Amino acid sequence: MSASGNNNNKNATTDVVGEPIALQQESISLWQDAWIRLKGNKVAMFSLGTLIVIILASIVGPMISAFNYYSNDLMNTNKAPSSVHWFGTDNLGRDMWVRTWMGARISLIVGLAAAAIDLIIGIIYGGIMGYFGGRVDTIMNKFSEILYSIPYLLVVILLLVVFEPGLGTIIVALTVTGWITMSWIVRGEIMQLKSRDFVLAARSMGASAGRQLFKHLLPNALGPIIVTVTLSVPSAIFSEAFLSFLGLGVQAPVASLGSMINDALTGWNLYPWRMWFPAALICLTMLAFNLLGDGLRDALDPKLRK
Amino acid sequence: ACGSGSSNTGTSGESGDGATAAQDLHINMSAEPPTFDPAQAKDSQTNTALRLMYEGLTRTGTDGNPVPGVAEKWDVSEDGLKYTFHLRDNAQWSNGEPVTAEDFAYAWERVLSPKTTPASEYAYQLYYIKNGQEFNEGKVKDFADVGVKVVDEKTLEVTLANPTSYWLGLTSFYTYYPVNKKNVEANAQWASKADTMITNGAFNLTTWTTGQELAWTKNAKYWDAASVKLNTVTASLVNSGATEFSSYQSGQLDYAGAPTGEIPTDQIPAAKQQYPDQFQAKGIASTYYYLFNLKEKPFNNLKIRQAFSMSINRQAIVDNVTLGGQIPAYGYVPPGIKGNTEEFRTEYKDSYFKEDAAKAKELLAEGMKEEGYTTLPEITLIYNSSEAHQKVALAIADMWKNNLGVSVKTQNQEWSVFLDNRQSGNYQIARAGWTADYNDPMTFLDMWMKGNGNNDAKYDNAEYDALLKDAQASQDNAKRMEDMSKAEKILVQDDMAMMPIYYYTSVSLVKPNLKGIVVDFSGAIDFTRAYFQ
Amino acid sequence: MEKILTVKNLSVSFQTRAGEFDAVKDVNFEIGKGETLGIVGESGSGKSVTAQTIMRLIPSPPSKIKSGEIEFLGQSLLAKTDKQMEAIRGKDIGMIFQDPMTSLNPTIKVGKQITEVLRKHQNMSSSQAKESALEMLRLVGIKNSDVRFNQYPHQFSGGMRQRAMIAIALACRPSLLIADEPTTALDVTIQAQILDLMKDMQQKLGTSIILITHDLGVVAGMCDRVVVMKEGDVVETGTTAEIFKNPQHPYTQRLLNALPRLDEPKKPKLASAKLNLDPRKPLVEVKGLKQHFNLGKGNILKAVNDISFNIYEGETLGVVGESGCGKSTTGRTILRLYEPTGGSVKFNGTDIYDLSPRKMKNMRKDMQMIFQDPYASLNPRFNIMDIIGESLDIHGLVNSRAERKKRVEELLDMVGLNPSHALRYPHEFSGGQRQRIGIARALAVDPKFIICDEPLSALDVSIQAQIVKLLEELQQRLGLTYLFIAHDLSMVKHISDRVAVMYMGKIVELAESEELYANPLHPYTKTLLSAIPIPDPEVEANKRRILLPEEHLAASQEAAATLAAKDPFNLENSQLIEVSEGHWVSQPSA
Amino acid sequence: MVRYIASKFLYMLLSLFILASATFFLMKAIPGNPFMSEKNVQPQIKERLMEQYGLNKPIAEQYLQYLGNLVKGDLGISMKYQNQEVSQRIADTFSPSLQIGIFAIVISIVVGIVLGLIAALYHRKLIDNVAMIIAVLGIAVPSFVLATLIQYIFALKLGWFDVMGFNEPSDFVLPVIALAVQPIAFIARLTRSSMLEVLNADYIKTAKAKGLNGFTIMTRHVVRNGILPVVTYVGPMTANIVTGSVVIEQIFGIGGIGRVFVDSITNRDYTMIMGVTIFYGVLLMLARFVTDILYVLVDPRIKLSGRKGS
Ligand SMILES: Nc1ncnc2c1ncn2[C@@H]1O[C@H](COP(=O)(O)OP(=O)(O)OP(=O)(O)O)[C@@H](O)[C@H]1O
Ligand SMILES: Nc1ncnc2c1ncn2[C@@H]1O[C@H](COP(=O)(O)OP(=O)(O)OP(=O)(O)O)[C@@H](O)[C@H]1O
Ligand SMILES: [Mg+2]
Ligand SMILES: [Mg+2]
Repeated sequence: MSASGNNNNKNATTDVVGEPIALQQESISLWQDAWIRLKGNKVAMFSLGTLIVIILASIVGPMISAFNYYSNDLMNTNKAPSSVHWFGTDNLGRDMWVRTWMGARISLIVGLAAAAIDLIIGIIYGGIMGYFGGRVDTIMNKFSEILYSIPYLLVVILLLVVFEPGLGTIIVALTVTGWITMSWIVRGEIMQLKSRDFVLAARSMGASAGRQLFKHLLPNALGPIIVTVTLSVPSAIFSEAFLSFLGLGVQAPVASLGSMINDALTGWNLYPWRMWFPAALICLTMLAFNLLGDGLRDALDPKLRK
Repeated sequence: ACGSGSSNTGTSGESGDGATAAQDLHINMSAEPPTFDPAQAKDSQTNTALRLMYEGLTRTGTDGNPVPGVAEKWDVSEDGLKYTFHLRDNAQWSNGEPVTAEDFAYAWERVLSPKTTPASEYAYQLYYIKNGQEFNEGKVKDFADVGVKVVDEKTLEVTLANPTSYWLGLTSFYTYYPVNKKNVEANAQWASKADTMITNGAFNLTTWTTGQELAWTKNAKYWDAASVKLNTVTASLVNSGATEFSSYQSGQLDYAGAPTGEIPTDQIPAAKQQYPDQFQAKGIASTYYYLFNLKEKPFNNLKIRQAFSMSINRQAIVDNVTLGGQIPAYGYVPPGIKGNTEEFRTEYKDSYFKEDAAKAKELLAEGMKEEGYTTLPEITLIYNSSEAHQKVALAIADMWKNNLGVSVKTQNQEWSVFLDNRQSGNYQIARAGWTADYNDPMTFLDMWMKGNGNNDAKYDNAEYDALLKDAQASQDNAKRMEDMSKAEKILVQDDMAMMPIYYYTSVSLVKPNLKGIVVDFSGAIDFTRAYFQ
Repeated sequence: MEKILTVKNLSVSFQTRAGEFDAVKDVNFEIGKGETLGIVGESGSGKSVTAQTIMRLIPSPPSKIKSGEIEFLGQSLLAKTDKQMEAIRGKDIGMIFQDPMTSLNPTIKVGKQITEVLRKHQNMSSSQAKESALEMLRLVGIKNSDVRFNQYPHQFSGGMRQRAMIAIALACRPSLLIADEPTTALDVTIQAQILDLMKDMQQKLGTSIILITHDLGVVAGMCDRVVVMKEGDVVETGTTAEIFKNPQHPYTQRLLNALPRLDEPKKPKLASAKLNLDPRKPLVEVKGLKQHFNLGKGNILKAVNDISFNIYEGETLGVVGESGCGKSTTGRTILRLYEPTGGSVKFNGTDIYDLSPRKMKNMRKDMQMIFQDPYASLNPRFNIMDIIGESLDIHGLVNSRAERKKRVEELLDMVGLNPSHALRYPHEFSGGQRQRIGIARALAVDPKFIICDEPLSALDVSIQAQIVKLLEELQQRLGLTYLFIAHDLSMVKHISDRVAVMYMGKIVELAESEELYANPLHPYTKTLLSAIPIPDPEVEANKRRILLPEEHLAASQEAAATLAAKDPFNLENSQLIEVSEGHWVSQPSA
Repeated sequence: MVRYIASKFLYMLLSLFILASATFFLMKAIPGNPFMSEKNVQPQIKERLMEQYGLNKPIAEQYLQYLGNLVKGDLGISMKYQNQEVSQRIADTFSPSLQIGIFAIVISIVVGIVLGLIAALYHRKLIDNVAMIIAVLGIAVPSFVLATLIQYIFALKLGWFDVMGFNEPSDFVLPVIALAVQPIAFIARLTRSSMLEVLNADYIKTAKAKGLNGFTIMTRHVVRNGILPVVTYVGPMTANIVTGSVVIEQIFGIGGIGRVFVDSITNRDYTMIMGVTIFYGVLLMLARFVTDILYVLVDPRIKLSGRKGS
């Protein structure tokens, strides 16, 4: 042993000079490592920047305007963008600039909260189904299918009767069934991964089910999870508009991007600005989210190193 | 009734156009008619469909008055209680059998009979007939006791409970349509398939693609087939105003808009501008209003109600929000309803109150004092989910905020939930609308009587009730109108029991060469005599 | 001699987080037509990287070919486009990858994976290709090939997968075969068969072979010339005879000296008495263990078929046997990684199949496993610091991150890995390095019992020696018990106190290792022992192997049953009989 | 396998029973009844209707009666559409939705996977970015907006198609596009992300070493290993798409079943609600069942009824 061992040690010392980072880092988890790599991804960083700008604008945007989001101006309905109304006005003469940023605020809160809750429930539920399999899987799987099949509108109407409309209610309504898709995706991935040797290895070391799931299986299923969660944001945003219209969510005149698009749709060819501004904002936000998600996915894949 | 003597060939300015010569009408219905059984009908789509397929004793003429339908002529007794209808000999069913007095009697018995399954929701339309209500409620067991008598095959004698001036007009209404007795008795499902329906109107239903399309073809057996020019009528079943409008623009539809469809509010200015000669906004006997919950604070207080009603700008709403040429409403009975000699609304102006923001503010202050408020708590206004209602609600809430300084939360609700809340008094302010059932102010006013099933506001004023009871009993039309106008004044001016907003119009687009469409006072539409020029 | 491949001044580096890492430095060699070139060298010295670079399969980034030239039949491979390479790969140059487990597509039937290459390059119809692929499977010693043809890789044992890999590479009879550790997972009989096959092909077709291996016995038997690599450099080149007789470089000398040779006497094993161990106390009692795999359509594969044995405290029980006979499955089932079909396993007196998950977890601290396929057993998203540290976390053996780091680095150093590579991910290591990561992981928690499933197969002899020494040291110091699965019989003999010979899911012979090697009784054991390659070209050249009767090689499970007449192989009805003290042999009952 | 299917079938029946029960009570718990309208029905008539439809009986009795009929396979008669059998209405409206749906499904699977593969293959290259931007837009622009836009452009302005209707083959085009865009985008993104994982696997190296060309490697080796999330997604997607999208049907004037779902609830058409729910439940559970079977076909390492390890 001695000779080659020494050699290795010697190697270590020479390597040390060339490996400054390795020395600095105490120990890096996958996530820390991912963050470092994410920082090196220009597209992802640009997307992150865009998101931050959008969030800031949704806070600051309404403040720097002379208008508020609810006051009507019936003499100035459906006016095109101008120096007064930067994004034009809507069919009650309300200022679109203010409403767009207010709407972004609501939509982002709803979209992110719903996506986050879907993610958490979906991962845990789907993880348990996939990991344990057998009867646990059958029962939980059937439960999710039943829940998924119950007419959503009925559930919504029930919520409408039981709860006060508002942001909280809408998030509840969105997540009642929203997590199910995620759980199914996770279940499939876990089923595929769980017979891999590295999972057996973890088991042989005494890793608990939770540890196998959260440390070994899920990180290897992150790609589809990230895609699903980033794509659940827009669907939450548009469902919010629908549910608000039914009376469950934020009530007019409070705006959300989805409801603004809904409102603008019938007259979009006449008053395009009423649709394009909120729609463009949603698209931009979604692009940023997805590109950031892609960046994250890449960063979490050690094999994809530039 | 219909003046067009010339046949449909040759005279048209746009002659040679295949589509014109074809005389095929394309319309849209935003919902599939739930039934083709006159006894079950209750909505405007069914109304439109049944008008194509059936004919009652009378029809609504172009001037809005009843003209002979299946009944060639009729006699009315002195006391106005007994009507004797003489049916035309050539009136026949689509299978060639003659339409008989028995068919009418049978149809009406079906409507009224408590045994009919499902029960006819519009049975009350036949309560004018002697013992009609009693029979329907099961108090009178034998239909022979009801004032409908088949004198002979072609003579029908009807006895009313009270003399009713507008009753004759009701015989053109779908609940009064005849059904083919043999067919109905033979096949309980007769109305659920196109080919088992036997009808007596201008058109037969020939295609029925569930959820997709209905098509009618001209009924050659119809007694007045000569005045029917259209060969087919096709109705798509699209529930989207935007699509309906686009289809009209693309030429797929010849008629778009009310009463069977809708033109989106946002497109109305463009439609007006683009098709000035095709755009129509006809006033119809229908009122849009808000209900106050009279039983609870703060709207138990008259002054507060008045303040709310007086502080909005109805003209601005119809001009800038609803856009359909609606008429600001300061009363409850809409134009188009007959009065004594002229329209009720012409005889009795709806100047029950004036919009006045400053006055309203004062009234509010007084009212708040009376109720012991220093600031008015947030008010909730509920409406059923619809973009149009939402816009109106937002505009009005904003006006209240600006003019009265009160904050109003608007809240939309799913239709049944909304109705449930409204009927059970679970609201502060709620949207409502009312359309005439028959051409008399009573159709608007009796609902405010104590105990009426439609009195969602639970309005309760003895004087009001007395006046209406008087009017109901009276045979003197002038006095009736007088009573009813007094009652309306109490309802709107003295009690401000609800807040009228506007009188509806029926907004539609009609191809310039499409003529002969008849729209009655309530907005119901009759395409049977329509034709392409 | 006609040159078929020339590698000139090849340098390859990797981009790692820690900067550039030179894996191959200025390497030169050439190989002539019909020649076999052995590349031996330290684990991690750049052999696989060199091989993959020739095939242009090394992913770039992160790798970079910094300089050099690769000429194949006079054409520069580095200058070729991807399309041109497609025509060469598989057809002119065949490659056997080092990691047979991860190199087969898990979702495609093995047969299909072989026919695919035939159809691509030989233009065969699908039935022809199937014929040919079945023939290939037979040639590489996979019995029952028509069933195996329709199985998926995960249903294969480690050695079978490796043979499937070989079948793919040989299928098109390439003019150059690059074989990266082709026989690591194979038992000696099969290894011999494979090597014969390669030689045979070489003679018939003039194939040139680059044989990367750490098994100097193989080198001695196969290669014309040898290249010795160390840390990316070629340190010595020469004919096989020269290198073996007269090694120049100290590393080469060390390589040759480190070899335990079967024909050399074994060093006496140190008594474990001082640890107060009762050598007769069974630590692990396996009784009637069965593991049957359902292959679908009513086919049951009895991978482990009713075996019983004890492992005593402080001993090393070697398990040898034909590839696919159920060694790994036995190991995994003992650890309850597979739920057993039947039988019981007692560890320290407790039946582990009855334990609750919580108790099982605690139990697992004492029983560890080194997996046969190191790469697949490492979570690709963990760096090795976390991989090795994980079991420390699970069992709460360290209190701080610093302690954890220290412990991990210690372990890495113990297995001869550079501790400064702790933050690398598994794919950034060589085959042998990964194997050592697996060993380090198993050692991390100071277990009492380790199942070592081919722990040394990917290691060069010098490191093998180092690891063996480490394992022995630990055993003496801490009284560790090993179940040592290996195909390298010399190694097994060297390390084991007792040896069990498995054949077709059964134990056919079990004895003290000296006794077994000196006095094999079962015909299978005899065959096995005769096939061991000796790292001496002369000895190898004169050796005679005992071959199993052909029908036994081809025997399927069902066929085995029909072979009831041939007594020693009538496994279904045979029993282990103690013929002399501690020497058990399977004999037909009744 | 037969036993597996039989047990799955039993579970499905049980689930359907639970689904039907849950929906039944939920439906009864919300306000409203089938006879509500702006004009209130007279109390005695409403009473009579309730009686005729058995709605005035105790809920438990209604429930048992409903289950009884259900067991007999009788979904009942619509309470809104007079004299029309629920099953007939479902059958009538399902057909157009199914026709359009199948096209949309096939297109979205094919286009989605191809787009995803291309993006994965050219990871971080221009073509990847373009494909993904298209995909994200496909999701950020919801189908009702897209439908409106394409209807305006292609039907109204360019006049290539009818604005609405469902008569000619050309009437399929716009609705299918509107229906397919979102699934395409989703599938493309899912495909890309899991293919990236696969592309780095060792066995892809092996495939390359065999000299297979890029296309073969993609179709034979990559797709199958990375398709699992797509399979998962496609299962419920199929059930959703063939049961119609109410907005698409509204916009393009298609008499599909999507509208029946929504209308039944707004009308409180109790029998209809139950009918479509059970119909959908069966479809969804079948789709999920097929998904599970596909899992095993796609990846033989997956065991459905597999024993679990400790
Ligand atoms: N992707 C990578 N990133 C960084 N370093 C790598 C990568 N792949 C290989 N290496 C390093 O390159 C060196 C050479 O690796 P290679 O696989 O060629 O070794 P080898 O000679 O085949 O060893 P073994 O006998 O253990 O298989 C090793 O030190 C390894 O750590
Ligand atoms: N998951 C599985 N499904 C079906 N068959 C399997 C499975 N795992 C292993 N087998 C089969 O079980 C038998 C024993 O396999 P095992 O891996 O234990 O062999 P081994 O003795 O370790 O061989 P090697 O030396 O080649 O690694 C083989 O025939 C193999 O094909
Ligand atoms: Mg190697
Ligand atoms: Mg093995």
